[in-house]
Amino acid sequence: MSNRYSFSLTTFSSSGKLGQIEYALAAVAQGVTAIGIKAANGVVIATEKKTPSFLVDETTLTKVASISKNIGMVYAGMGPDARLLLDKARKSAQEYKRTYCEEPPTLMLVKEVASVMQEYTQSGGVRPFGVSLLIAGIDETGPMLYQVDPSGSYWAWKASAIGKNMINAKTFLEKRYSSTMEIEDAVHTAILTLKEGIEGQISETNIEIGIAQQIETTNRDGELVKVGVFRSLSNAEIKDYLTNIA
Amino acid sequence: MEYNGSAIIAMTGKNCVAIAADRRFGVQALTLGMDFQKIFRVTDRTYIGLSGLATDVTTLNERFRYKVNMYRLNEEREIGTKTFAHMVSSSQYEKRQAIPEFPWRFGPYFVEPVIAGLEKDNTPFICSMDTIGCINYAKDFVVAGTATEQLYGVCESFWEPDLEPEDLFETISQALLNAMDRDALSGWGGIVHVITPTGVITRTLKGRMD
Amino acid sequence: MPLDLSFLDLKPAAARFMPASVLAPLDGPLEHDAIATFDLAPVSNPTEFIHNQMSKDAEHRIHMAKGTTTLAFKFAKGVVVAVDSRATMGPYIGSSNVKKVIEINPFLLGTMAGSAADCQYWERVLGTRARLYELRNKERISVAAASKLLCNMVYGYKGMGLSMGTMVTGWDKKGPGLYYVDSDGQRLTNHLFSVGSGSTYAYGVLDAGYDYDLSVADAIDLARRSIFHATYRDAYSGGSVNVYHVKEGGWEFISKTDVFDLHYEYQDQPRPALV
Amino acid sequence: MEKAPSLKPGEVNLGVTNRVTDKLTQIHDRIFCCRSGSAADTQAIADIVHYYLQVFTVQEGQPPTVEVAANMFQRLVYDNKDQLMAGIIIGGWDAVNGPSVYSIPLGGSLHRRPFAIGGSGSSYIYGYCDATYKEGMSREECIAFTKNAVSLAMSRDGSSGGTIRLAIITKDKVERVFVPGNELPVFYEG
Amino acid sequence: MEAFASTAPVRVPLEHRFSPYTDNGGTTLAVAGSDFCVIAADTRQSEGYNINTRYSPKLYPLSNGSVLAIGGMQADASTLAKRVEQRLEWYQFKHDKPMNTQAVAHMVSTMLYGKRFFPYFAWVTIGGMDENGNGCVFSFDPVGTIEKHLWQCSGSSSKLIQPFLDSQMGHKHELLPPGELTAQRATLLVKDGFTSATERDIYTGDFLEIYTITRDGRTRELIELKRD
Amino acid sequence: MTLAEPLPTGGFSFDNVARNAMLAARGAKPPKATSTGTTIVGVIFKDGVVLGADTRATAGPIVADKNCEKIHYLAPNMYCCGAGTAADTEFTTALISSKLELHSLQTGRQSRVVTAMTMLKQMLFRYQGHIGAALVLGGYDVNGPQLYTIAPHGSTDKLPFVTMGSGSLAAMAVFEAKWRANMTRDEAVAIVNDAIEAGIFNDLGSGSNVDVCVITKDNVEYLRNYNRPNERGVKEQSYRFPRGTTTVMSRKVINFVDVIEGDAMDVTA
Repeated sequence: MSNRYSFSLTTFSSSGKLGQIEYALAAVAQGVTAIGIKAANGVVIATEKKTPSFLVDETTLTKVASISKNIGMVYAGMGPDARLLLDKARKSAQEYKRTYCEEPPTLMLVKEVASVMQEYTQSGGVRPFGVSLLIAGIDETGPMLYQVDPSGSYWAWKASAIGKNMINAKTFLEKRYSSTMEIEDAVHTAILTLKEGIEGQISETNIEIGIAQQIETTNRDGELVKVGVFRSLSNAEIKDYLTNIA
Repeated sequence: MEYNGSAIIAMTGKNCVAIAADRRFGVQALTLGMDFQKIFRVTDRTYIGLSGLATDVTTLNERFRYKVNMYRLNEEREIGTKTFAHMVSSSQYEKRQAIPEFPWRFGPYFVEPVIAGLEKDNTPFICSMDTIGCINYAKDFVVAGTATEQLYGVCESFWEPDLEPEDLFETISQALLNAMDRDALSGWGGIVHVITPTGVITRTLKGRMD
Repeated sequence: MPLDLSFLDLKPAAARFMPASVLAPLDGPLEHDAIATFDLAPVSNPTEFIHNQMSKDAEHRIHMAKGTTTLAFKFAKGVVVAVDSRATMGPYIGSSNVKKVIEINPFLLGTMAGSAADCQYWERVLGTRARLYELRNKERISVAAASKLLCNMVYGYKGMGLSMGTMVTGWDKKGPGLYYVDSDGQRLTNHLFSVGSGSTYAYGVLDAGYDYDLSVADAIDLARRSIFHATYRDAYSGGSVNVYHVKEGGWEFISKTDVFDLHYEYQDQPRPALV
Repeated sequence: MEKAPSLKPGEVNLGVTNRVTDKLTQIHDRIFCCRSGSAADTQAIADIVHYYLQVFTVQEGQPPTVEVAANMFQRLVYDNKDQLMAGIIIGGWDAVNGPSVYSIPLGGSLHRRPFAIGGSGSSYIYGYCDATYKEGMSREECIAFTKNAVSLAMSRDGSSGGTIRLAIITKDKVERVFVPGNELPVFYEG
Repeated sequence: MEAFASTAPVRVPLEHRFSPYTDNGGTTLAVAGSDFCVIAADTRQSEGYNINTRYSPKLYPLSNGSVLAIGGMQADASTLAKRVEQRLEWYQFKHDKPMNTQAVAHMVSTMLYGKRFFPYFAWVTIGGMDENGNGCVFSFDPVGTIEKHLWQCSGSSSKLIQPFLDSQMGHKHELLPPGELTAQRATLLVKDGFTSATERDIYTGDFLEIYTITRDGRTRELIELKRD
Repeated sequence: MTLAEPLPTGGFSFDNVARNAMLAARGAKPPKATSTGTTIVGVIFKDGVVLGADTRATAGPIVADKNCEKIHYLAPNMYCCGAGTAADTEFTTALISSKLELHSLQTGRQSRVVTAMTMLKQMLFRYQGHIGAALVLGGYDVNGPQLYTIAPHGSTDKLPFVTMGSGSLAAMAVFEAKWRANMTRDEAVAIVNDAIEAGIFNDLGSGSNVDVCVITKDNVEYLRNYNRPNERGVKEQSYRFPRGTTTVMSRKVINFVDVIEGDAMDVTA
């Protein structure tokens, strides 16, 4: 495959493709599987947590991360690349908040991240990001799940999977998905999907789950208001789900 | 503030808000125009009144319209009244900023904005700001311009909660007209917009022309 | 050492600051405060003190009522005087009903521009002086003499911050008289004057319509229109237009019209022909 | 508002007065400074020196001498003298010089001193300090000297007052002494 | 609190400029009707952000039945009030009758102008009954400009209350005819004017003192305002 | 967000500086910024920190806002009272809050109060007092309850009870008289309330209501308008005008229609 287009990022091949982006997608395809499901009242993102050796302290690894109060993400592909994007996403969320005094809508944040990723497909001296992201958020338009790819393209999904086992996972999700599914069901479905592809026994230590949903809280004036919140589930919570399934 | 002169009020009513302004354009004592626009439509349900230096009033209106249009294109939705207020506030404070090397150099716009509108659920929202963007939220009324003290006095007496759109119009109009009569730099007629969930009623008032 | 009890004196101790020229002709048996002996601030430079105190950035600024349009003109049938009625303190309108024509006596009128207190006070003194003149000389004081008296009185305080721009009008044996007197000590006579912040606007209308042979009705209308247009453009003029007509038998108060109504009245009238 | 006699026998003894604030700032294990002038300026400088000294310790593998700290202060004050209002006294113990006291007045010069005083009340106690200070004072003498000096300054200076804080810095430890308002040494108060 | 200036080792010499004035805040108000006069003032006396006292009357009932209201600097106000009352007494002794309100007003005007070059820092209003038994109100600027009114408000809240009175007494912008003004309604307007001003003006508050003057004499009322 | 913010913003803008200098020379007075005359206080008690503030904002002698919020959110475990130029306290705390949120997302831990204090003091010092924010910072972190004051020039103090703003002396008088070490929550709230009330009633720059915020380990009680000692009484009469009172010269009505997708952009001049 080493033809003269493959090293130049900004040059199309004669077949109209950008080689580096294809390779970046290949890097994603080798990444650890992550899935996302949009439920009627929230979104779930989940991933397998795979360590190269059992000697690694897996409690220090996290793939599900929150970007702002109401938005979180998970990635498949190269961890360091994802961290840079996470950092930029968080900063841009804060900037939005400082301008409008409200949490950014999921779509705006996705656009922001996607534009960063796109920039790296067209600039000199850089390479595309070796990650795909699943971004889950909840705002006034309701729960949303987006997938962003190295090319900078993004789509909203009802359910999606990225990484090594994505084809099987998607097939599984296509069978199980229902649009009336509530958040609890979605978590179960996510766990089952991961379970399909996982090597060895599934446990709270080798998967991660994040959910975005609305919760009720009182504001400063004492009124009851609903706010969208994204949070990662604790090991204990995951364990509960696992016992329910088993 | 006193270079051009102005008087602006916003008031809440029952599921409605009203915003009113005088119509004078003057340079210090000299009155140049009697139909100067100080209140601008932001969206169907949000209006902004800009009091202060006339050149800044015009400039800022254009800037805000640009920003609101960009917001609409980017976010594929209309900006909410409160969100718009925060956008105005951060734009104003930006000019207050100074770089550490020259901390004494500040360059705010000489404009005090007043914002009135209905939120998505039709709750009234009004607020005013100082020139560097400090928002003053109020449940009753806000004022700005050279006649602020006069307006505070009359509004504090006239305003009452849950006025219907027609009553709100009378209250805000009387407040504006009587306050302007005690301010040399504002007046020459008034304009009132009453924003309700179904539409906006705009009326011009007969006022003193001196 | 004896105690200094001078502060108990009825007459303020500062009488020595009174210019001699003012005191001299009137050292009569008048009530103590009726003729002024002015207190001065106990500082080395009282003039500077009062200037500072009234300046824009004084901490406790003493605001005096100001801002005006006044006019008067001589014509075949006497003198027409017209004034607005607004008093402002900064941008605040202190009053919309100020009487800016001061009725000195049945034959003399003075107008008010600048500091209201200065005009009111000195024209009241002028009234006294005119009356004394009449008693001493068995005839009415002429407008020329009255205006000269006023001019001399305020000239004595030149530089002390008095602010007065007034027109003294009346009817004496030479016919109608019209003099402009101000606190700088200026005294002029002419057919037509307008004084105050809105005077430029009034001059425009006045000059365009003025004719020595105007009828009384037209003269009054011209005066009223001139003041109206000044109130329209000048932020510091407004309220009502007061019009007086000075004629052989003394002055006559003609009208007081709110410019609120005038505006809508004039608005519907056809504009005058240009040629 | 404060003044601080600092002296150098076998130990260094720093004292300051203030209604409540602690103006004795520790910038290293055995190095303290007393700040006078703009609180904001002196706090900022002390923060910077504190940071420098930590980096110094790591890079050099040994604690800084008081002289090093004093020179860092001096450099900061001198280089920024048109923007700062800071008078600083540095005192401490190190293995090279033992106890030492430095004074940096407003312009940014540096002076090593057997004792140093500064702040608005210091002019009242130059005489006392000159008359009373002697070489080789004992620990107790030193504490008494410092307390008396600070106390005397407080009673004359309207903007010094309240309490005294002392730090006794020796090779082995730093001891902080707090003298509340009702336990100050009392002198003639006519 | 560690303030910037207080720790300064060097003191910058302060420039002392002679200022004989201070503004003690507060508001006075008077309303005249066909057979009454209501005159009112708050009683807060302040300086800067401090309240010197919550009860320092700005109304001075005069021996002739009128009421003198003076805002501005309290020291000037009390001096002026004392001088006015003294002159009223002399007048009584000399003429064997009380001075009428109109005459008091003109006298006050000349007294103020007498200090044209070292003015009293005072806003003066006089309320009373005229010879015909009608209420009358006179107001003055610090150097003695005299003006007769039907209603007038001076002092720190004048800008707040005056347009309210213009509306409720003048009815300039109303198509519908106004009702007759009674002393009772005037008092209500005064109270609402002051409670509204107290909301927004930091120098007005504590108590509201009201004198109602009619042909039958003078009554006094004291009501509480907010104290913040 | 860069996309949503297409006008050049990055950093600071001096566009108006020269223009404003010219205006000042021509007699235009620079406008007054809203300031908070303010009484703000903080006190440490047995289990945490209590912060308190009045709710008056003034522009000169006029009350611009009767019920403003002066206790600003910084992080889930810390709040900050602001006195001085209102916009400055508002935006300074918002900026630091933003930085703290990023900091805590990046470190995965709760922020420490001393971190916030350092960020604030460094920012204010950099601006040499030109940002007029005087702050009382309180919070609870791994080291327990913390309380600081930060003056506009960037100097800080760490004390068990503090007051700031124009009413600080009135409030401090209460603290000096009533403060004790190791108070209970209720005692602390009570003296904070008293201190703020002292400011409200004795300092003209402070007024209206008492806001209180109690921060303990893992909990924050934001007691907005904890005490309302200055409710306005009922007016003597209503000033509602009959319909038709005001003379109208012209009248125009815009009725909203239900917009189906894609509202047209406003392109009017």
